[in-house]
Amino acid sequence: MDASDLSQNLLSPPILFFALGLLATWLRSDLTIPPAAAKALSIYLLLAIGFHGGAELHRSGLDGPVFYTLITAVLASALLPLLSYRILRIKLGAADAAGIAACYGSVSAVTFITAISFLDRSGVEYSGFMIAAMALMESPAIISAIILARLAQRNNEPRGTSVATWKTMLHEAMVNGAILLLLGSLLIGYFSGEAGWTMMKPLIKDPFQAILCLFLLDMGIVAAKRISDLRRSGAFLIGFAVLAPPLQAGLGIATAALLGLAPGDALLLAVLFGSASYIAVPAALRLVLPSANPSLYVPMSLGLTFPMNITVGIPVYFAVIQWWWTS
Amino acid sequence: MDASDLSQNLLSPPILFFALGLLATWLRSDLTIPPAAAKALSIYLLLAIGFHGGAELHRSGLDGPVFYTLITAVLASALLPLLSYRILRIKLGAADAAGIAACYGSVSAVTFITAISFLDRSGVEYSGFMIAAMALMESPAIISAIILARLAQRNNEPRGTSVATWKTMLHEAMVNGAILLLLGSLLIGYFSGEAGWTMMKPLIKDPFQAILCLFLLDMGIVAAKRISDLRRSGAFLIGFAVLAPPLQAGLGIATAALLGLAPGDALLLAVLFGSASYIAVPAALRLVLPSANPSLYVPMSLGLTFPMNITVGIPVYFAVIQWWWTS
Amino acid sequence: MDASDLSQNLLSPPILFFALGLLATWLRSDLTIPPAAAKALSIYLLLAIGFHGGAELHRSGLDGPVFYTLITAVLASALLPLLSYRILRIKLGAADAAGIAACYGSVSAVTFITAISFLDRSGVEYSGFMIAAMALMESPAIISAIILARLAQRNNEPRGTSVATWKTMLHEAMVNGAILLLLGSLLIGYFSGEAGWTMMKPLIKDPFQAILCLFLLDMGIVAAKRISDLRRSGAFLIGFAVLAPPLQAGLGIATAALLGLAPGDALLLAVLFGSASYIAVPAALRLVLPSANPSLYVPMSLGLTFPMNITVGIPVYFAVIQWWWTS
Amino acid sequence: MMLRSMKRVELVIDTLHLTKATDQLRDAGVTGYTAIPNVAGFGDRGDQRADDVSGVSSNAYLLLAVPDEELDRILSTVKPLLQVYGGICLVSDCQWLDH
Amino acid sequence: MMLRSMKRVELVIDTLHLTKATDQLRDAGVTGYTAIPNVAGFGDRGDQRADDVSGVSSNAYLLLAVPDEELDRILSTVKPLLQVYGGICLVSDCQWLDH
Amino acid sequence: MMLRSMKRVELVIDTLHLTKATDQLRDAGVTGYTAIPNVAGFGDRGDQRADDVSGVSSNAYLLLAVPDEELDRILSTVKPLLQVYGGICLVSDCQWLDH
Ligand SMILES: Nc1ncnc2c1ncn2[C@@H]1O[C@H](COP(=O)(O)O)[C@@H](O)[C@H]1O
Ligand SMILES: Nc1ncnc2c1ncn2[C@@H]1O[C@H](COP(=O)(O)O)[C@@H](O)[C@H]1O
Ligand SMILES: Nc1ncnc2c1ncn2[C@@H]1O[C@H](COP(=O)(O)O)[C@@H](O)[C@H]1O
Ligand code: NA
Ligand code: NA
Ligand code: NA
Repeated sequence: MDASDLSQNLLSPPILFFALGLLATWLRSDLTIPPAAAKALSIYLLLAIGFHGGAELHRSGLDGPVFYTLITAVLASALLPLLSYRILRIKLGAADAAGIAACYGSVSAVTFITAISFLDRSGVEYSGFMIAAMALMESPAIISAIILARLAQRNNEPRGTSVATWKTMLHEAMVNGAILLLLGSLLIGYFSGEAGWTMMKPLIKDPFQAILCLFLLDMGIVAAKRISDLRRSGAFLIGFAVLAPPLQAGLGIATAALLGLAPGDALLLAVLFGSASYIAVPAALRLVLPSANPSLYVPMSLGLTFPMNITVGIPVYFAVIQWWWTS
Repeated sequence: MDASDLSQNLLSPPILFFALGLLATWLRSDLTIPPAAAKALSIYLLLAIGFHGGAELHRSGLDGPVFYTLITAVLASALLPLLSYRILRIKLGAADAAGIAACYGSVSAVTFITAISFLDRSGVEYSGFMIAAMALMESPAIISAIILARLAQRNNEPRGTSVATWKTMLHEAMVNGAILLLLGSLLIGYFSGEAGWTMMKPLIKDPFQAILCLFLLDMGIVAAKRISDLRRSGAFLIGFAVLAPPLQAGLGIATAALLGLAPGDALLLAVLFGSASYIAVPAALRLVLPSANPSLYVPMSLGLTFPMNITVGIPVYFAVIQWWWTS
Repeated sequence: MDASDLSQNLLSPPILFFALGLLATWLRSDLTIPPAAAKALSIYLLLAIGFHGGAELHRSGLDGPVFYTLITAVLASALLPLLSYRILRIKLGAADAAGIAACYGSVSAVTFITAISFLDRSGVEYSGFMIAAMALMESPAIISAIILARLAQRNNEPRGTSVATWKTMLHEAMVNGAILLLLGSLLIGYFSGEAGWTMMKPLIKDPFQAILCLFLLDMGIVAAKRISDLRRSGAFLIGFAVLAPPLQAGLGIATAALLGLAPGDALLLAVLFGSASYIAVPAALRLVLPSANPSLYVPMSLGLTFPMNITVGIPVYFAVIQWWWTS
Repeated sequence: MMLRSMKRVELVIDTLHLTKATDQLRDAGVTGYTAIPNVAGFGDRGDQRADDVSGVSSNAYLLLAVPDEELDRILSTVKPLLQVYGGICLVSDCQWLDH
Repeated sequence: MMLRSMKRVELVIDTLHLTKATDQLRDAGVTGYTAIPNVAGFGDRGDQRADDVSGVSSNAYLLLAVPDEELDRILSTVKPLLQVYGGICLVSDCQWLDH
Repeated sequence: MMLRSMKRVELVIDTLHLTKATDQLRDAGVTGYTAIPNVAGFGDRGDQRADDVSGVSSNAYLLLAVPDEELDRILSTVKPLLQVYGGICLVSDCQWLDH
C-alpha cells in the first residue's frame, strides 16, 4: 500500500515536473519561468484554493467538527513555534531561532495543495473547511515567534532590531499579500455561493491540477538553487529541516485522531503541521524581524522541507493514517 | 427588483474581487499582480471580447438596427466631448479640459465587459454588434477632443504643445494597441467563422468571466491608489467624475429607446455612453496632447467613474431600462 | 484542393493573429505582449506539445516505423547543415555559415505546432512519435554545425572564438532550456500515462490551439521587427532563407515516402526538415559560437522562413503530399 | 587598460515616449544606448507607479555614453522632449573601456 | 545648455523595503526619485536571485538626484535603513539639465 | 557621514552571458554586484529589443562598486568577455556610504 502509493506519487505529473525543475538547475540549464509568470501562477493557486474552500464551506455549512478543527489549527500555529524555538536556541540567536520557528509553525500553501491533488488522484474525500484551517494557520506562528524574539531581546537589544512596533508587527502578519488573497478569496467563494462557483469553475477547478504542475516546475528550479545555499546552514539546521516536518506531521495526525477527522482531512492536517512557509512568512519576517537571516530559513523550508514533504512525506503520512484509522 | 439586482451585483465575484483589490491597497498590503501579468490579462480580455463580437456578427449578419446603432455610437463618441468640454472649460485650461472630455466621450472596455457579465448572470440577451459599437467608440472622442484643444490653442499657443501633427494625431487615435487589438480580433472572429469560434472557445469563452475577476482584482489594487491622487483634482472635477457618467448613461438609454434596442443592448449602450476610458485614451493623449495632465483624467476615470459604474451604475441603469421598456 | 487548403489556412485564427501582429508593427502601433508573458506562452506550448507527444507514445508504444523515423530525424538534423554550410560558405565566413546552417538543420517548434493545428483543422491523423522526432531534431544540427566551424577555424583561429570547449558545446546543445523542457515533458507525459493525461488535458489540450493564436500574435509583432533587420543581410541570404525551406521540405517529403509514413506524419516531417530554429539554436549559438552574428541568422529564420512556412509552406507541402501519396 | 573619458547621459522619460526619444537620438548620431522600460518614479508630475495597463504611469530609463564633443548636440535633442513630455536628464563623467 | 551640478545618490535595498524607504525619503524632502524593483544582486547577505514568489530575494534599485546641500539629510535618512535591512548606497557627482 | 571613495563599474552584456560574467567576477574577488536582466539597447551589433523568447536579443545591466586598487583586476576580467561577446564597460568615481 505505502510503497505503491509512494511510487504512484513519485510518478505523478506534479512531482515529475518538480523533479524536472530540480534537474534543470542541476544541469545548469537556462530553463527559467519568468518571475512575473511564477508570481501570477502563485496568485492563481491561492485565489483558486481559497475560492474553492469558500464554496465548499458554503455547501457544508459551519457545523460539526468544523469549529474545533479551526480553533485547533490556530492554536497549533501559535504553539508549535514555542517548541521549535526552544530547540533552535541551542545553536542560534533569538532572531534566527524565531524566524525559523515562525516558518515551521506556519504552513506551506503549495504543499497543502499538492496534498489535495494527491487525495484527488487517490479518490479520497476531504472537507472544504480544511482550506479555511490552512488560511487561519498562516499568521499566528509569525506573531508568537516574534513575541519570543521580543522577550529574548528585551534585555540585550542588538542595534536596530526593534524597528517593528507591535502595530506594524500585527499588520504585516495579517495583511501580507498571500494571506489576504487567500482569506479574501475564501470569503468571496463563500458569499458568492453556487452562482459564483459556476462562474469561476472553468478557471479555478478544471485546469487547477495542471497549473499546479507548471508552478511546481518553477518551484523545482528555484528550490534547487536554495539547496546549494544550505551549505552555509550547517548540520544542526539541516537536521532540523529534515526531522521537524515528520515529527510535527505526527503530532498533526494524533490531533486529527482526537478530533475524529476523516482520513483525507487527517492528511491535510498532518501536512499543515508538517509543512513550513517559504512565501508569506519570509516576506512578513523581512519586515517585522529583519535581524533574522533569510538565508537560513528560506533554504531550509524551500530547499529541504518542501521537496521532502511533497515527494515522500505526503504518501508516508497518508499510509500511517490509513494504518492508524483502520486499526 | 432594483435593490435585489443591486445587492446581487455587489455580491458577484467580479465586484467582490474588485473590492478585495481596493481593500488590499487601503490596508497597505503588499498584494500586487505583476504589471506584465495584468497587461497580459487585459490583452486576453480585449482579444476575447473582440473575437466574440466578431463571431456573433458572423452569425447575426449586419442587417436590421445594426448600422444605425454603429453610426450612432460613432457620432456619440465624437459629440459627447463637445458637451463635457464646454462644462470643463469653466475651471480648466483647454488641454486639460480636452483630455478629460476625450476620456468620457470614449469608452471603458472593462466596464463594458463587466456589464456583459452582469447580463450573462441575469440571463439577459445582448447582440454581438454592440461589441463592434464599443470598438468603434474608442477613437472618435480622442479626435474631436484634440480638435477642440487645437482651436483653443490656435491663438495662444503654450510652449511645446503643438508637437503632434494632424497625421500623428489620427495615427495614434487609430493604431493605439488596445484599439487595434480589439478591432483586429473582431475582424478575425468575423472572418474565421464557426470553425474559428470552435477553436477559440475553450480559451476565450469558458474561463472568460473568471479571468475578468482576476483582472478586476488588479483594477481594484490600482484604482485605490488613483483615488488617493484625487485629492489634487478638487471638488469640481470630483463632481464631474460622479455626475457625468449617470447623465451620459441616461442619454444612452434614451438613444437606445429611439433606436428600439432590446433591454440588454440598451444597457450596453448606456454603459458605453456613461463609461470613461483609462487605457486606450490616456495612452493616446500622452502622445498627441502631452500638455493635458494625466494626473487629472486618470484618477477621475479610473479612481471614481469606473468603480461607480461597475458597482452601482450597471444595476441602476438596468433597473431604469426595465422600468422604461416595460412601461 | 491546394487553393482551397491555402485560403482556408490563411483565414484560420492562428495565421490571422500572426498577420495582426505583423500589421501592428508595420503601423508602428504600441501593441506589445509583455516579454514575460510571451516567454510564459512559449513555455506552455513546449510543455503541452511535449507532454502530448509523450502521452501519445504511451498509447501507441514504440513499435513499427517509430524507430526508423526517430533515427532518420536525428540523422537529418545532423546532416542537413553539411549541405547548407557548403552553400553558405560561398559568401560567408565559417562562423556565420555554421550559425545559419545550425538554425536550418534544426527545427522550429512553433512551425511544427502550427502544422499540427493545420492537421487538426483538416481532420488528418498524425502520430505522437513525430513530436518525439521533433524533440530529437533540435540538438544534432547545433553540434555538427559547430564541428564544421571548428574545423574551418583550426588553422586560422580569430581572436577569442574558441571560448567554448567541447564539453560546454555539448552541454549547451543538450540542456538549452527549450530542449530540456520539451524532452522532459515528453518523458513525463510518457511515464504518467492515462492518469497524467486526464490531469493535464484541461490545460494542455482544450485551450491549446487558442493559446497558440496568442503566441502567434506576439510572433507577428516580433517577426515584423526582424524583417526590417533583413536589409543588412543582403540578397544572397534572403534568397537562402526563401529557397532552403521548400527544398529541405521536399527532401523531407521524399524521406517520408521512403519511410512509408502516413500523409499527416509526412507533413510533419516535411515541416521539421523545412523549418529553421529561432529559439533554442540561437540561444545555444550565442554561448558556443559567439563569433557567429545573430543579426544574420535570427532575421532569416524568424523574419522570413517562419512566416513563409506557416502561411504558404504548410498547405503547399501538404498538397504535394496528397498528390504524391494518392498517385 | 585603455580607458577613454566620455560623458555619461541618463534620461528618465515616459515609456510611451521612449521610441520617439531613441529615434531622435539616433538621428542626432548617437551610436549606442541602453534602455530600461517600465520603471517607477516620482517627480514634479507626481507618482509614476509603473502599475497600470495603459502604460501612462511608467517611466523608461535611458543610459548613453557619448564623446565629450557630442554632448551638446545630444542635450539639445533631449531638452525639447523634456519640456514637452516631462522627465529628467543627468550628465556625469565616465571612462569607456576600449575593447 | 543650463547644467546645474547636483549629487547622484544610488541605493540598492530589498524590494520589500522599497515603499518604506521612499516614504522616509519623501518625508526628508526628496522631490524626485526613480525606482527599479525586482533587481538581482550579490553582497554580504549572499545572493539576491530575484526569482522567488515571496519577493524576499529581490532588490530594488533607487536613483536620486539631490542638491548638494541636501545630501547629508538624505544620507542620514538612508543609513539606518541600510543598517537594519542591508543594502548599499553610492554617491557621485552629476549635472542636472534644466528644462 | 563616512564616505569611502570607490570605483563604479557598469557593464552591459547579453543576458545569456550574465551568469558567466558574474561567475568570473566572483572568481576575480568581487564582493558584490547588482544585476538588471532583460534590458534593451542599441550598439555596434545593432538593436537588442529584449522582446524575443530566445533571450538572444536582450541585454543585462551590471553595476559594481569596487575598491580603486581592484579596478584593474576587474577590467582585465571584463575585457575578454566584451571582446568575445560584445557589450560595453563604463568606469566612474563614486563614494560608498559605510554602514
Ligand atoms: N530628482 C530626481 N531624481 C531621480 N529621478 C527623478 C528626479 N526627478 C524626477 N525623476 C524621474 O523622472 C520622472 C519624471 O519626472 P517629472 O517629469 O518631474 O515628474 C519621475 O517619475 C522620476 O522617475
Ligand atoms: N559592491 C557592490 N556593488 C554593487 N552592488 C552591490 C555591492 N554590494 C552589494 N550590492 C547590492 O546590494 C544588495 C544588498 O547587499 P548586502 O546587504 O551587502 O547583501 C546586493 O544584493 C547587491 O544587489
Ligand atoms: N554608447 C553606448 N551607451 C550606452 N549603452 C551602450 C552604448 N553602446 C552599446 N551599449 C549597450 O551595449 C549593448 C551591446 O553593445 P554592442 O556590443 O556594441 O552592440 C547594446 O545593446 C547597448 O545596450
Ligand atoms: Na507547519
Ligand atoms: Na463614454
Ligand atoms: Na530544419
